[in-house]
Amino acid sequence: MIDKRVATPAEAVADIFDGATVMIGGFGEAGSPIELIHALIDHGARKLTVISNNTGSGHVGLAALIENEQVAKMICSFPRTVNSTVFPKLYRAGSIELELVPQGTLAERIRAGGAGIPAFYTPTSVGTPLGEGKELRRFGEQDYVMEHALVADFALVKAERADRYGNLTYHQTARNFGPIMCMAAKTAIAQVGETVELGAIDPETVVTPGIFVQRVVAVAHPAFESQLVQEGVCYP
Amino acid sequence: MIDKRVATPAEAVADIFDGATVMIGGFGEAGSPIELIHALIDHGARKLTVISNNTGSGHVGLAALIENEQVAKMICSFPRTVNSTVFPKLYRAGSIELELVPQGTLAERIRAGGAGIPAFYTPTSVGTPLGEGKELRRFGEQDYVMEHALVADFALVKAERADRYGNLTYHQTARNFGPIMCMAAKTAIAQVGETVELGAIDPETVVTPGIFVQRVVAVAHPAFESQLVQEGVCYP
Amino acid sequence: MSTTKIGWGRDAMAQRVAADIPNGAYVNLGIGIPELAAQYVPADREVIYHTENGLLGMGPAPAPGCGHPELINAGKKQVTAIPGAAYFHHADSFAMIRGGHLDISVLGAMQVSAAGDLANWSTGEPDAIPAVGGAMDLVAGVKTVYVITQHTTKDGEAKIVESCTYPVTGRGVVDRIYTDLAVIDVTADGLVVRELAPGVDLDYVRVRTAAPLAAAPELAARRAATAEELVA
Amino acid sequence: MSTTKIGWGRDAMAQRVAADIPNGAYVNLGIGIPELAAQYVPADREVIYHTENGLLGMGPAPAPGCGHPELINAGKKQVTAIPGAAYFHHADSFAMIRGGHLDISVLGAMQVSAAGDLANWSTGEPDAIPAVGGAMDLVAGVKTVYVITQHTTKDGEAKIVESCTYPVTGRGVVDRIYTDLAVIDVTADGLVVRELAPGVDLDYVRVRTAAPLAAAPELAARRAATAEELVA
Repeated sequence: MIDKRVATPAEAVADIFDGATVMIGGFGEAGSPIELIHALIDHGARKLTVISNNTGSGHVGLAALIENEQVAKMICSFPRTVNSTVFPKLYRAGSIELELVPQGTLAERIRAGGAGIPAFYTPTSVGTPLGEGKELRRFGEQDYVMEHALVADFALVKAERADRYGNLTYHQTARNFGPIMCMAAKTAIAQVGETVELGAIDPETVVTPGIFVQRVVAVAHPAFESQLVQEGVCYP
Repeated sequence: MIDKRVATPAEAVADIFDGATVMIGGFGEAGSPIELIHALIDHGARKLTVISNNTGSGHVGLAALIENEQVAKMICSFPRTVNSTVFPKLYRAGSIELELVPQGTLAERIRAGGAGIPAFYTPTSVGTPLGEGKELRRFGEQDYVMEHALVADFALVKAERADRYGNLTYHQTARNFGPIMCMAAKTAIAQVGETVELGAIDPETVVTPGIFVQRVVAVAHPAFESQLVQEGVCYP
Repeated sequence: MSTTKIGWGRDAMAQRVAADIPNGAYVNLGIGIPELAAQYVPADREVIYHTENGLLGMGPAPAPGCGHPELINAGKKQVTAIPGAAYFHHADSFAMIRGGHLDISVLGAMQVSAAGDLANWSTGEPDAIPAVGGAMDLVAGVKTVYVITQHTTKDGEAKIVESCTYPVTGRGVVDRIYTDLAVIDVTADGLVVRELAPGVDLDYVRVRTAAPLAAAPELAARRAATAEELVA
Repeated sequence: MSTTKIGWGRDAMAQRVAADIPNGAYVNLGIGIPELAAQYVPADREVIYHTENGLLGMGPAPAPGCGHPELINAGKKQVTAIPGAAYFHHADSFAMIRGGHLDISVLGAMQVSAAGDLANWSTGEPDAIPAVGGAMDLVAGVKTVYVITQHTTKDGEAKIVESCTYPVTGRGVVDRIYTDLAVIDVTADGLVVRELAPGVDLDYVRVRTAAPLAAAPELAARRAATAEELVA
């Protein structure tokens, strides 16, 4: 019997180790797996490299993980957002490393990691500071830079629905980085609004096939970052 | 108003020109756009480079297009199949060129073409005759070959359902190369079982977003290659 | 914003760029003035908006209280999805951008150079938190890149320059610049003024521009037509 | 097939490989004998079958008249989809393969070398129509590669060789070989016989093998256990 469901977020993240690379889904608050992140804060693993598009807002979710000094390095495209104060402060203090990656390059590097492609060429960032130091190569009449795949030990993502095989569907623009991060991580952990019986998800509409998912945990009423920030919540 | 629907397969393929590169969907008969291929035979464009996983069977569809001497070059992974006699004969006679590509590399090259990635590295074919002459490069502890993107002037694919924006869904394993070929072609033409109103396709379940599709033509009762072969049909 | 200001206001600038978005176009609108363009596209044109966080067929903001925090645009504001929309993941979304499938990207700018270089992501100051988002992908991949920007900074410094002093987003990527004073094409022969805002003449623009500006032959004729078309 | 033949038959070979497929494995079975393995996986194990033409959760052949020409496997035969299945396109399907997400690939062989090189796609003869399909991707990407093959050709020539004479599919890719005579591991120290078919001894296998074969220490013990487990 295959059953990827685990009982709690705490159990789902229990083996994340110090120094692990962790991909965290979400674009702003959409798709941010807050309950898994809070479980990781409770768990306490440190010196993490986190790959996520943003750096969170307020003092909850990803921002709280950073504030709790569990993150040694961020790989992201946009570390500034409204109500984002935690990362800027630590970054200016020199206590967190930043690898800034154009958003499409970030997505493609993650997808490449999941697809067994070690490196590829892209026109993005050619001639800019973010292209400096990268191998430049001409194909046809255009220059491209070489970019390397990104892989991770763990991925934490938020999805809508899962079955025990780990098949996932997502909700609207909360899909964003979820499917490719599941592909690129050794252990992909999805928090989902509900788990359903095998066969309840039409095989034509599965977005992430279960082969890319190792653990599923139901969080029936997930919190939203903006609401927590508005309420002034600080985690833990 | 955006309306990508055209009335007939003939109209859909009318501007395919001599010497064009044409991607044709399908894995065996599943997803093979027979009616579009037959329209291309009627149309008569020649010296085509065709990118398709197989070379068809019997004397209908892709095999008939080849038999009609419209194809100068095939790029495919598996030119032999049951009831496949047309391609082998022409190939042995030296009257058609073949570029043999491992199936996963073929798929990835097409996807790269659609995604603006000019080249990438893959472990597939390293140390084999199909890797010979290709640029070899080591990443980590493994060797990889560099592969180039494939793009096309046209793609002919078979899908299940479309709306006037060109959003597509597919049927079971007929999906195969359809979505990536639509991405990689300047003009992607889909024959579909039915066209539906905008909004009738749940935006969560769209497989090929309309931006990748230029023309849609309804073929309510498409023929199946195996059935035509069994009936001894020769096209035209 | 200010009624006494010379030249086009924010809405008129958005309206001007909207006039150049044809029927059937797939368009990505950046945060700020670019976003305003959607509401000014003539009603007889059907345009499909892409937001890089995974939606094609983005509609306007929802009615108050009707939005959802998981249906947002790239600026993280709540939006709606039109009938015929599609959701997809980030790699597919940027395949649309990088693969040249989008017709038009409308972006803001800190500086644009005579060669069409764009700087819009970083001041390059040592204490700045660098943040690039999807800007570099958009300028590298989208077929046509339009920039909307005030012609000068708040301090009156030229934003259209010989060569960008800020870190660039891409080189030779801008096709057309819409400012509060003029519409300027980036051509192989340099910058060419195509239109002037009502009450603005070429010298006025030149003084506020740190790069050579040629005048399009049809400048006068266009200007008259534009003034008529645009509702002040 | 033949009851007088020495060694395992096709079904026993398939049964033997099936015994090595653990619960929860994601498995791709090649055309021919490999396909037979699915029916011999013990009932208390849940295994998910991948077919590279875009289906995870492939089930058995449909009842006569119940299949559909658009639900097929990589051998172009009609199949079914189990509850919990998923369809996907070819780039995603080979991302599963190349990205190392599949646990086991079971393939046929023309030749396997002492170093684990596999040749199974072309005779290399001048008039052959070369056809590779997904074989090179599978051996390059899947975590564990099992080969099932007759120990020798119909003419009695060794298929397990020092070095492949046919064009290879991949180098150093095979983990274990299941033949009608033996189960052989490919190790850093060369080929190691782990099990022998009933009534077959090591010398019998060595004579039919064109590469050095070591014997695993536990060979005798294993052989007894296997003979008991397997239904003849």
